[in-house]
Amino acid sequence: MSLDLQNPKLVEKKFKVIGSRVPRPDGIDKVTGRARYGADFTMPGQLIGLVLRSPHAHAKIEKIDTSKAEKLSGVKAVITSADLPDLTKGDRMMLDLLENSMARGKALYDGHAVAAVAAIDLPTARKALKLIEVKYKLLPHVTDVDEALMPDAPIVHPHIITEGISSAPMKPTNWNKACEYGHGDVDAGFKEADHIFSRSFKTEQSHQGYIEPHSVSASVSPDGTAEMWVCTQGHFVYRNQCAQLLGMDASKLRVTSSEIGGGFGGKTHLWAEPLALALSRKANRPVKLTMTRDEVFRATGPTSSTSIDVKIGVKKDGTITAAFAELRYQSGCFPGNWAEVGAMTAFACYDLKNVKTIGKDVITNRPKTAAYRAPSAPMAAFAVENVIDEAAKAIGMNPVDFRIKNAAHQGTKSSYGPVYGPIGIGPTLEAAKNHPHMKAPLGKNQGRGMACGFWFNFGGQTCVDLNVTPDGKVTVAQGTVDVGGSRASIAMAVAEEMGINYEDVRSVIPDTSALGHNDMTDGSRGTFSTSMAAIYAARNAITVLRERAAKTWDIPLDEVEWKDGAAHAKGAGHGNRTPLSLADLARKAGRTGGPIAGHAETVADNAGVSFATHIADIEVDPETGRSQIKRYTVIQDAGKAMHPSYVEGQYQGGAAQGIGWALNEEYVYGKDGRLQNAGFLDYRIPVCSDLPFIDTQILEIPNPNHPYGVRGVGETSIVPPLAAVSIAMTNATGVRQTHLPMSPPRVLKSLKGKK
Amino acid sequence: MQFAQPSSVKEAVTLLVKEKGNSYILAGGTDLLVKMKSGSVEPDLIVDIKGIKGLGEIKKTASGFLIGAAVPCAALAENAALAKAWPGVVEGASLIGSKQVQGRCTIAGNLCNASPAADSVPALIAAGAKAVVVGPKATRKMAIEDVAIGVGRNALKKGEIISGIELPKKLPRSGDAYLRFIPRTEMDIAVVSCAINLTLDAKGAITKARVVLGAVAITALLVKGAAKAIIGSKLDAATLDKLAAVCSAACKPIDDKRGTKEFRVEVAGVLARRVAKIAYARAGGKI
Amino acid sequence: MGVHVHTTVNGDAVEFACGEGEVLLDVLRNRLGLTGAKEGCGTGDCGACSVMLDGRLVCSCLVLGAEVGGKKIETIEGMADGMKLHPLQQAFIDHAALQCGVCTPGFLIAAKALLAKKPDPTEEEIRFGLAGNLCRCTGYDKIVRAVQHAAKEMRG
Amino acid sequence: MSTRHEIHLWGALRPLAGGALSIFVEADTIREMFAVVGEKYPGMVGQIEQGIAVSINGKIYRDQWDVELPQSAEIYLMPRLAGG
Repeated sequence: MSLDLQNPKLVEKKFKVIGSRVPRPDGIDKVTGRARYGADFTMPGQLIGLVLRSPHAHAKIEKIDTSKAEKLSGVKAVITSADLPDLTKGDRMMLDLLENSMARGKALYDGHAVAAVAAIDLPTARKALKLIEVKYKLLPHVTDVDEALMPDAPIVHPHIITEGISSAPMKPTNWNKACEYGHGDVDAGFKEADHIFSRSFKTEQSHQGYIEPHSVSASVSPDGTAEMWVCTQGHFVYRNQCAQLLGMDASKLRVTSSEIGGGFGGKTHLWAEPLALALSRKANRPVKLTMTRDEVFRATGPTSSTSIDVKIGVKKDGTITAAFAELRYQSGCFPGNWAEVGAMTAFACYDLKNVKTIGKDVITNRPKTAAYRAPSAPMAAFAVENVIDEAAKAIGMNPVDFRIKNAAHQGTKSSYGPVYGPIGIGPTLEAAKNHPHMKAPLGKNQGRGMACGFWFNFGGQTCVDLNVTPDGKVTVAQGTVDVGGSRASIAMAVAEEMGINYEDVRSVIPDTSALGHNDMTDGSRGTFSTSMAAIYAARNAITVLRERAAKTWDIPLDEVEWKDGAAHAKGAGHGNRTPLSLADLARKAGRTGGPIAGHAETVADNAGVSFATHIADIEVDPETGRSQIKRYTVIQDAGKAMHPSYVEGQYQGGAAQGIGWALNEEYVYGKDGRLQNAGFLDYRIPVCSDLPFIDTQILEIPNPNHPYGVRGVGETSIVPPLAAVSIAMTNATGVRQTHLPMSPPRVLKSLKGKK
Repeated sequence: MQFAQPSSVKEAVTLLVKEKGNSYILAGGTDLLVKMKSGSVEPDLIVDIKGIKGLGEIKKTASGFLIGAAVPCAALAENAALAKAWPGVVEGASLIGSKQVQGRCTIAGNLCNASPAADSVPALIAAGAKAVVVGPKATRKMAIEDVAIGVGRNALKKGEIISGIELPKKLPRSGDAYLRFIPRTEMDIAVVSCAINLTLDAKGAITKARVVLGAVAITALLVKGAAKAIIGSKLDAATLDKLAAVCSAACKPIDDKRGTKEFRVEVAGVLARRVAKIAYARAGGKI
Repeated sequence: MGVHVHTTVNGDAVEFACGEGEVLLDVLRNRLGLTGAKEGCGTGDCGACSVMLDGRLVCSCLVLGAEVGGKKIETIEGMADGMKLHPLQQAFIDHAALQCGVCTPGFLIAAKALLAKKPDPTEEEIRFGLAGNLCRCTGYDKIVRAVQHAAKEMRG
Repeated sequence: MSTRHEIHLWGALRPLAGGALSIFVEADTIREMFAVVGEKYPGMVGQIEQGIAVSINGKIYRDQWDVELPQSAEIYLMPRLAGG
């Protein structure tokens, strides 16, 4: 495809469809109960799969006896790690995935799978699990990030030696990776400072908390072909990874993504899918494996708990002379690079002469962590923004003005290295400063906090296939899973580009056999990169349509232009020809060269970084520590909001998740290393009555790297809330809040400290 | 597993007596079914009592109210007379779970489940309510505070079922109230709770009082000392301080995922003050 | 063993056999093919499986199939009137009150039950009326607005 | 003759380059750059295979290896991050 078609600079200035609030194509199915999610699918002759999980935080598996279970009538397959040989050829990350889906000799956390069964029904499968005898030898465990770094801490993996430090220690450790970012000379910078502020912070582990538990239906045939129906943020990635782990050809494993009941990063990662395939392969029957809510909390991928130290040096005039942070991130029972991301994002909002961040990734006996919406950034922002707020107040500056004074801008050398191009933090801060929310009066026991957040957005590989049907309508098949309404945006982009009605475009997500590889819906890439590919596919289809019109009229291609959904002849001689509509050209396609289609296979890099500023009002009951969010405002740049309702929805959803994390959501582990609150009763996500309306302000600073100026919006909205809410609580209570979540017992204790 | 829907209490009792294995009574089922799902209970017999005539009704009797064992908590709030007479009892019952759970759960079930945090129990104890217990040989009445004997353990004998809860007539110049502490606004289990029922004399001085704390010991606590602390008073500031202190001192809580000991001890006192004021106002007192 | 049950679902007489311990949610989904009610938790904490049982809002994961003989069950599949969506369903689409949509059937059933009791609810009454239904995508903002809009429309 | 560029390394790569903060490479595209880096520092090949993001004058590329390296461009190697 020619480059000019793919030139993002071809920006449509006046939009007809983009920016309107059309009904989503999956709306009616979802309000009538017709939409099919992971667990709503049934295969003929399907068996029910169940997983036996370790009740221990850390234990050697000395023996697994499955014979009794195998003998039980109705049981068709029982598997252990012996049925999942290591085919990863030294790819440690893939082996970790495999070992996480089924323990290999050692149970690494409470909930780690040790065996699985497939039986004719649920009661039989439950009986079978009880018949599996596992002999464990308990090992000492560690679940706290700081305790895991102690010299005498139990070691989770004997093979792990700290990566990334020049003088690598020789003995095994739970500190799997070190990293460092920054520039300038922080020591000199602190010497220049009139005031130095430093604090330590902790955040507890939180879960994405999607309402739909993971569910997969797998059918493996003896000829090596297989099908999988699964709720995932990326069916192509699941296909590639499952094929590698089970020794199948990716081409023979056909994966369909169901409607997905929330993911937020938690469904970017394989969990029980390899087990479903292995069970089906062994039983030679389709197997459906659906997690319980308890399994979702114990055995999928929450985000890191953290321990963070921040130090900032400030001049009387408000200039930050130096900034330092050490960030320790708990990545669960396998290596992660979450501290690295925290270290990169921590100070990304600011223009700093001297900055240094150190990241330490730490392994514990907790579930393997996964991405959670702008992974790692919210905790780092919580720690940094609190010290920024403290510094501003201490030198008598308004926290907004203090941030504006030190905000990063075009030409700023970012704290993670590169120099920024045009960026949007300034506008969000100015908008916050002028927002009526900032001037609204506060009541008794109420406090207000504001905070900034940064996130890298991603682009990645996308495959789109656009077909014109013989009646002149259009189907657009995209490989990017729709997690929150992107099918609507993609249809809008196609309608806009082709000059046709939104209603005439059918937007679908086919299975992995119908398109080339497509990255998953993560990194806020879904609408950004898929709409880009859809626009390019439409432009290619338009070229074909112009060719067909030229052929029909027997005039040169360059004398045919496409506008308002029809081919128009231009230039002397045939300016008076009646335009050929999409329907005209489609009906005659057979006689002008066959079906009409447009394709795009793209890599959309350079998605452009994203910034947001949030304002939170909170009211606290000083006698009990209980709090309630009274007002909340999200200000974020969307580049161009293709469907404003769903952009607002992303802002509001991210804010609500952040509020829950700030106030009540946390993994509670007992001394025995077991998760105490693996359910929605005691893992407390916000309910409807916990929240106010969440105001949003969409800024539209066109993204130069997208044909319509679109910027990803999915993740950044969860970055500022932890900071904004904790600063509001600090202002309401007069005590700096340094430990999240700010559950009533923690807040009440902090108030005691004050007295 | 057997599932039975008897049409009389007598029939239900006979079924329970006959069953050799684990038998469970199904009223609302909002606790039983959760335990079955987790595998922590595996019944051999489930006796659904919702089909038994009369058990689904709230009756106004000469001595007060009789609330059938199968009456869903949502129905309590819908009964104007009951809500007027015992607002605290109705508040407690109305706080169990969500609207969805309200449509199923029962106060008799909440009582038999014997959770220290049961929302409907403290107010029933404060009100001096009694459980009507039907057994193979006889029918007896038990004070609510005697039903739960430990976490998840109740005093019912083999074959006994609670057919209903009796609430006394509301005395003149009396009022009751219930408050619980939860981190969210809804959907949580009480971290601490308190119910108070009190009666005033013509001058507004407290003549009778029952003060009950929930979730601060293995069962709900009837704190006699707390009642003493407020009887004779008009709930002046000093009395409220005393009440709070006695309540905090009475707590024997644990640290768990829902709260710490020190938090429960302190908040028990805070709630007691707040509940006392509401009950006092409902009794017609003025602070 | 198993029990044989005659009941009414969305106005249709149906009969099914199920296990003594089998919950209504599994009966609806696996035996009657009505997968609109979802299992989000199985413990009555998320409301995704909400249905009406003899006019009361319940979690179908906390009801035994064996219990529902002779009762009236209403599910999301029965909410629209033929081709015509219920005002709540239309409002959820118009107000973008769903993202992933998995909690939507439960919210619609609960919202309908709320409006049957309170045709003109305050924002607070809506928020507490829907507190038994968890949504992780929307922050509830657009859900509450959709219910306010539908309530107004239904009052005429 | 390809242009000489200074390539800044992030922390985790420095030990693989003998502790250097940056290295000098003659290349005109990201692909050429990685080829040279792989030869000079075999220890980095694994990382390059797993994926490295390249920031060129502040624009971050993860997959587009055809992108050209402009004269005296500011080039940073960064970890290839995952999002939610």
